[in-house]
Amino acid sequence: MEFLNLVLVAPIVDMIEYPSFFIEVVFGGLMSGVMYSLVALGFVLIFKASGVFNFSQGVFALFAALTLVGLMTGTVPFTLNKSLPELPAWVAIILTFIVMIGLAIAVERIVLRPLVNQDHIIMFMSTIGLAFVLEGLGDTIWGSEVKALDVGIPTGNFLIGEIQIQIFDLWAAGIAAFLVVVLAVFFQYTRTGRALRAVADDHQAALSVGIPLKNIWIIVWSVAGLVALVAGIMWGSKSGVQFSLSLIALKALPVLILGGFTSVPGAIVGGLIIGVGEKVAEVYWGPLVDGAIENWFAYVLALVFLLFRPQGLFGDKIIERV
Amino acid sequence: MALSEQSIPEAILSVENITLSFGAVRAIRDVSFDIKKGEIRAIIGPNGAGKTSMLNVINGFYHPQQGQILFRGMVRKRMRPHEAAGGGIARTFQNVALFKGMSTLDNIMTGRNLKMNKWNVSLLAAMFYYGPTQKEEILHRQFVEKIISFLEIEAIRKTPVGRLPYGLQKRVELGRALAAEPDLLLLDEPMAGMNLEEKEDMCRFILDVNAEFGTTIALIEHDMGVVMDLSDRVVVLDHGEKIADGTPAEVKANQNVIDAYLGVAH
Amino acid sequence: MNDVANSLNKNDTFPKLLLHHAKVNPTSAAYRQKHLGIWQTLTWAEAAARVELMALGLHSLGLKPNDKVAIVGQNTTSLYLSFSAVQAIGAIPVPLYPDSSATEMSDILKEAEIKGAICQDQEQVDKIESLTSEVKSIEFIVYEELRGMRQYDHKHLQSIETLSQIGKDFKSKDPKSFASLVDQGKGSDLAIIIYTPGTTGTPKGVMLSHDGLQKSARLAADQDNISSKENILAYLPLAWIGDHFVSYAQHYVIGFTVNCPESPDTLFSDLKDIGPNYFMAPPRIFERLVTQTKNRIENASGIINSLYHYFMTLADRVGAKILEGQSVGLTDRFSYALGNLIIFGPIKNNLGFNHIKVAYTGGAPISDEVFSFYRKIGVNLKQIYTQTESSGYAFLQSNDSVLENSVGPAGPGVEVKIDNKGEIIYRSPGNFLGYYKNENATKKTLDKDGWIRSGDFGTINGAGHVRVIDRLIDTGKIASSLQFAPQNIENKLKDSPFIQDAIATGSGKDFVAAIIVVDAEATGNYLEKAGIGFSGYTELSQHEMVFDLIQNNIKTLNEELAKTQDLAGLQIKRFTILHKQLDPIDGELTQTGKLRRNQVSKRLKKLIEALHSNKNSIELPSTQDPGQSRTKSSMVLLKIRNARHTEDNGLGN
Amino acid sequence: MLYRESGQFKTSYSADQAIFPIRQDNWAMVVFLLVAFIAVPYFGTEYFFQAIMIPVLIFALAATGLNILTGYCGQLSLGTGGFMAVGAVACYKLTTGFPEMNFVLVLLLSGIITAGVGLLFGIPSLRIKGFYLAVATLAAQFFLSWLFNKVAWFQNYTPSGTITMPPREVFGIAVTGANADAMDRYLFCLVFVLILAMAAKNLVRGPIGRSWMAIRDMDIAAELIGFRPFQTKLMAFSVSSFYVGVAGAMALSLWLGSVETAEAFDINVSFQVLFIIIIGGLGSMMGSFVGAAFIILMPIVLTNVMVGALGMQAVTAKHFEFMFFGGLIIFFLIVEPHGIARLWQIAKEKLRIWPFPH
Repeated sequence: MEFLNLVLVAPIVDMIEYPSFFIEVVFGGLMSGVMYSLVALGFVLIFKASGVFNFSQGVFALFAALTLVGLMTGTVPFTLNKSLPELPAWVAIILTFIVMIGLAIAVERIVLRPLVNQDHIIMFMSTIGLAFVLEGLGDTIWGSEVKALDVGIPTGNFLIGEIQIQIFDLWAAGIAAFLVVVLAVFFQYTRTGRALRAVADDHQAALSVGIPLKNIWIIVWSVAGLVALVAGIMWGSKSGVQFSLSLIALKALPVLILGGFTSVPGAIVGGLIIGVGEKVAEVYWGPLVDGAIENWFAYVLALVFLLFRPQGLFGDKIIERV
Repeated sequence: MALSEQSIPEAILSVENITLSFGAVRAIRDVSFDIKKGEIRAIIGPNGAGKTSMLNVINGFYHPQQGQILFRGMVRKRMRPHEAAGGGIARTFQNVALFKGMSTLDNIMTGRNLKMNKWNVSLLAAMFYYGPTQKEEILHRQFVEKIISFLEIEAIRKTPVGRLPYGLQKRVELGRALAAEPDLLLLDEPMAGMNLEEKEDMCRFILDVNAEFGTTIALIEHDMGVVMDLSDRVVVLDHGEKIADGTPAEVKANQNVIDAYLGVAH
Repeated sequence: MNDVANSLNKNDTFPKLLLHHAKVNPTSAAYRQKHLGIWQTLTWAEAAARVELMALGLHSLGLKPNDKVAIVGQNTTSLYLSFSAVQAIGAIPVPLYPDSSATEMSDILKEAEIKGAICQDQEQVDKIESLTSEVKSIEFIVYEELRGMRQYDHKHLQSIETLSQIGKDFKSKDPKSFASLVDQGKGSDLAIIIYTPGTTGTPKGVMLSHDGLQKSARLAADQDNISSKENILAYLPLAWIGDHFVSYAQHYVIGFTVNCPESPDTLFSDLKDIGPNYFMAPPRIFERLVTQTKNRIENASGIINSLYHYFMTLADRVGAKILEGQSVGLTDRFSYALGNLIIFGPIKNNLGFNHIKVAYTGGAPISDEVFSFYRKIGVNLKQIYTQTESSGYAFLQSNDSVLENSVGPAGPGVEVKIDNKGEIIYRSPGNFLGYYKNENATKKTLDKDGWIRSGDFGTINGAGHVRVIDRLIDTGKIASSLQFAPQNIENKLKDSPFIQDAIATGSGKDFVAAIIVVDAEATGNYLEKAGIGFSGYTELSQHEMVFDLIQNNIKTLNEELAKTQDLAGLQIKRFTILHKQLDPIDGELTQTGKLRRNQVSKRLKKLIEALHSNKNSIELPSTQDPGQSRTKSSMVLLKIRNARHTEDNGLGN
Repeated sequence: MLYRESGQFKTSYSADQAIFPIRQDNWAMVVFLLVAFIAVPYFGTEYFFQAIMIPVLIFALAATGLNILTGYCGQLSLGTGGFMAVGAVACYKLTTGFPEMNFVLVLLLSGIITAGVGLLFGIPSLRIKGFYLAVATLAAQFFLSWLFNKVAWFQNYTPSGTITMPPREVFGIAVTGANADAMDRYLFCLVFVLILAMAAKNLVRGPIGRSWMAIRDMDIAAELIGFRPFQTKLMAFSVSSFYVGVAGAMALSLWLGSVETAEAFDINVSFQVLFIIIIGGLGSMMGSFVGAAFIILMPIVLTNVMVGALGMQAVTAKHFEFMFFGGLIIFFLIVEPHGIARLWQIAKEKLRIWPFPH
């Protein structure tokens, strides 16, 4: 009885008694949710266009952030010397984006093209390999110590009533929202965007639109690279550029399950739900089990969800044929 | 053929007023027919007539919204495919659905899964292998070898099926279905994509299966020549509806059928 | 030896021998047949038991001594057993070729007044059944395989199982009957009638006795120490003397194991499976295996290719010597052992020849190159001179003196001479009893002293080695003086992997010409390597590059012929390439793959005339079957080339 | 080249269905066993056993487990580390809770407990496939790591949070604990792993293995011919987990001795085992062993070459190792998704028909 009280009643009572704290928790959750959404977006884009579940998306973000820091601090690749001129943030960002495009081209050439028409599961495992390569490569080029990243996003906080708001979080949310809108417009209203959507359904159809498959793949992997760059900047600015950045990819996986592998809105809503859900769970239920449930709560949430709706919130219904 | 006018055998399967839709799309509309014990029954119709859907309904892969199916005179409730298989319905597929990582022999052995003694192939026995599991394996291997010999595929017994030409794959798939010793065998376009010689072989095998084992056969086929030669009775579907049912000669003369095949507007 | 001789005397018929084995080694394997995926073994005791029931079944059906029973089908244990079952009651088995048509069978069935037939499967039953109205003597048909037989009217038809059941019922009433039936047989009795397909004329039924077959089987086996431990693969037509000699007569006399393949499709994998110790085949099979081997090596990587050629050159020098136990230097011996490890051994393994104690080629002359190929890689291949009329054996090469171009000296008990026309004449313990219902032919072939006219043209050298040159009837004169044996030239041509068959012509003409049939696989590969596409055999055979290729082959042969004085005049002057392959179904080859020269000469008369004229091409119907209607589209233009000069091949004309 | 198969005909189905139907393969196996049981113990050093042979055997066993699930049944799992942790913890709790219990029994029970946990996490496979399932197994990985880290009962409330295997004997010979001789531990591992591998081979070549492969190759067709997809997959999950669990238990007791569960069996272990089966060969028993040897030996070789011979810094060498393995995975997936085992099989087929090319 006491146990039930502890699990079911007490946390709810807490929420109601201290609403401003609860709102603060939810708000914090929403902010990390935005980050999850960003990474999940990268997954969804690639999955939609090439049917590849890109496990290395998180490492993409890490790699982008490492490159950005390296350029901004004037680090010479493969050495830890900082003897190059330091670049302003906007130049470094553009250069990093170019690097990410180069990476997309390389991935298409070296990994995807030889594996075209292979089983999805094989493609998936190859991206695990890719993650390892990029992680080793990033560390080799830029060094593996924790680096600070500051591209000039304002920090600080202010209060609305009793609720404390981080200015950085607001910026992050704003940028993420902007990115999503841009992508939505790109996919909805440009010819290339429509072709990208077509290719997910039918490779032949895409070819008939007149865009070679390899270009489509390069474009979509570049876009995913851009998304990774933004995610890398956000996470990197917040908690430093380091290996653990690549682990946020793993956090994005339950988001995908929740939102569906093929749905852009799904990725966003899913990210928010997971972000809020795990924060709330951590704060209100975490202490009961000695905390740190953040690591797995999202997964269990997603799993339970899966049992009821295998295709995710916004995913396409799976029709099996013989 | 195997059927004579004097003694009309009972129906092994009756399809009664079946309607099947996918969302707004009606694949099958109020179709009824029966399959008599020991006959070769053809289901024909133009593309998109709902033939494969019909087979899928019969073996429990799709669940119709309306109507019922009587198998051996019993109304069949919502049934899972593996239950249909257990009830004696085996089938082949339009696009060969073999287990491409396995050999011909192993593929046909999978068809015996329901005939194996559950206890002899239970986990612990199978881990130990020597003893009951091996005995069971050998017992069923013997049966499968008879099928291999029947279908004249001795030379490819141990070849991974992925390496076989299409015609042979179809034959192996028939073997896998036969391994289940079915009462009712559903063949989805058994001759699609075959050359003349392979078609002749397949026809011979189908007739022999029917004659030697007394297996009732329902088949979908596009090659009209084949259908007319093989089948005892033919049911014709068009746009999900039944438009004719009868002997090959009757169906051939039916105006609806002629129209459907010539594409006359309804 | 004496024991064996005694037991032979006592067990003077094949059924008696069977019972002897069943008593002496009941549990050793008499037969194996690959069936349902494994080699199912039948012991001698089981074999005897099955024969007993079948024999009693036949007896119950009213089969009497001297009745003739046709046996037709592939090599299966049951069909082999049915020979004994028929013989056990004193009746005479008459094996037929399973790929003969009903029409071809009908003459034999009529002449032999066949009482019943034992068929392997539905296909053979259908053929025999279709003849029952024509051949009134047929009273029953027995079949082995149940497949497809369910719907047949079983009035005169039964399965071997039913037959055995009838036999079983009979046995329960009279358990001793089988033994007494077998006892009535005598060694001098007629054991079998084998119809020779004959490269000329109509088939003749050769009557062979138990005695003759057993003696020649024993004599040949003793020469090569064939023991009861051997495994052989029975795959040759039951109706061929070579198969009957090895898989039946020697099998019973020696007691080794006969293995029957699963199906004709799996023959070569079954051969590899069994790895026989003792093997017999007509030259055609050996030729095919060599051609395949060479073609496959040709497609192998460069390293393997050069290894192969390196070791084959070595084997050229020492291989045969090592096989014959002659002295060879230590380094060569070592290199050969190495070659055996990485090239010869694996090749033999893939062909199924790595356990071969002795292999025979018989029935027709074999080309030197093919013959020596096997000996070089360590397969003890020898020539045996088989004729149906001698119960399968007359001369056999002995292990220590194998001459490529001879069939060996006359074996023990065999005498041989050459008459003034050059015909080989011999007398053997296996002498046949005569041609069935053909006194005239018998008189022509078998004289009152027991000498048999072989019909072969040949010579005997100082050491008594017999050399067969050709069928007497085929040999002729070139430019009215030179002795011309076409088969000799043809075999030399066939040494080329690109040439599958060849027909040399020129008897009564001024020069020798050749019609070449190219090997589809080897030639096809050759063109593909050169990057040339073709559709079908006709286009392939008529390709300019193929003509060049063959011309080169012929040039080489001509150079070789020019070295020998009496062959120099037989160089090939002109040749053409046939647009189709020769086929036993069209009557161009016998079932054992020998050329039916008469038939072919008749069919290709126009082509042969053109070869010996100065025409540069000739138009032929694409199928030579006169029965088929000829339309314009089915004409083929065959080129004819001179062997010597490429320039005047007449293409431009 | 060395094969002389001709003449090795089979007169019974049991001979035809033997694991090594070709005599030459049998001999190779005998040679292998002689080396493993005689040559290795004779020449091996403490380092050799501890750093190479024992981990190779243990990872081979874990890979066998994952191969059953992924290679044979087609269900991708990223939770191998978590299940190894279950095995290790179960082993620890069983030995400390029931000090009298036979060590072999402890290992088997640890496997069975892990099988139960695996079964639980296999339930989502009823509804989900492919990547979804892979993600579900990741959940297992994180949840289990957290559980063993946070709940002190699993560590018997030791303040350091590490679990330490107490000494145990088998047939009077110490196999666990500080005093156990490395060679004895190796031999025990060898026997145990070989027996379990044999059992796994028996499973995959029999009816159960066929049901798994049927589900893997074409699950819909499998269901239509009478396989129950859910039961079949659950069986694969639990059998797979059993093997992984035993491997985890062995890693604690026979190899590491003392571990901090969440660290020793983290997600990298999951990846490591996955890499073993990709490089070794999906759907091949031999592949699990070859892959394990490769994954254990390669870093040692790489470190020796890069740090020892080329004078690189250890941390840089580590980064190179990452790239090397990642690149290798991509290479194998492109060139031969069935790994070294398949390459070996191709080589073997070539040797069998040598000198012919096909």
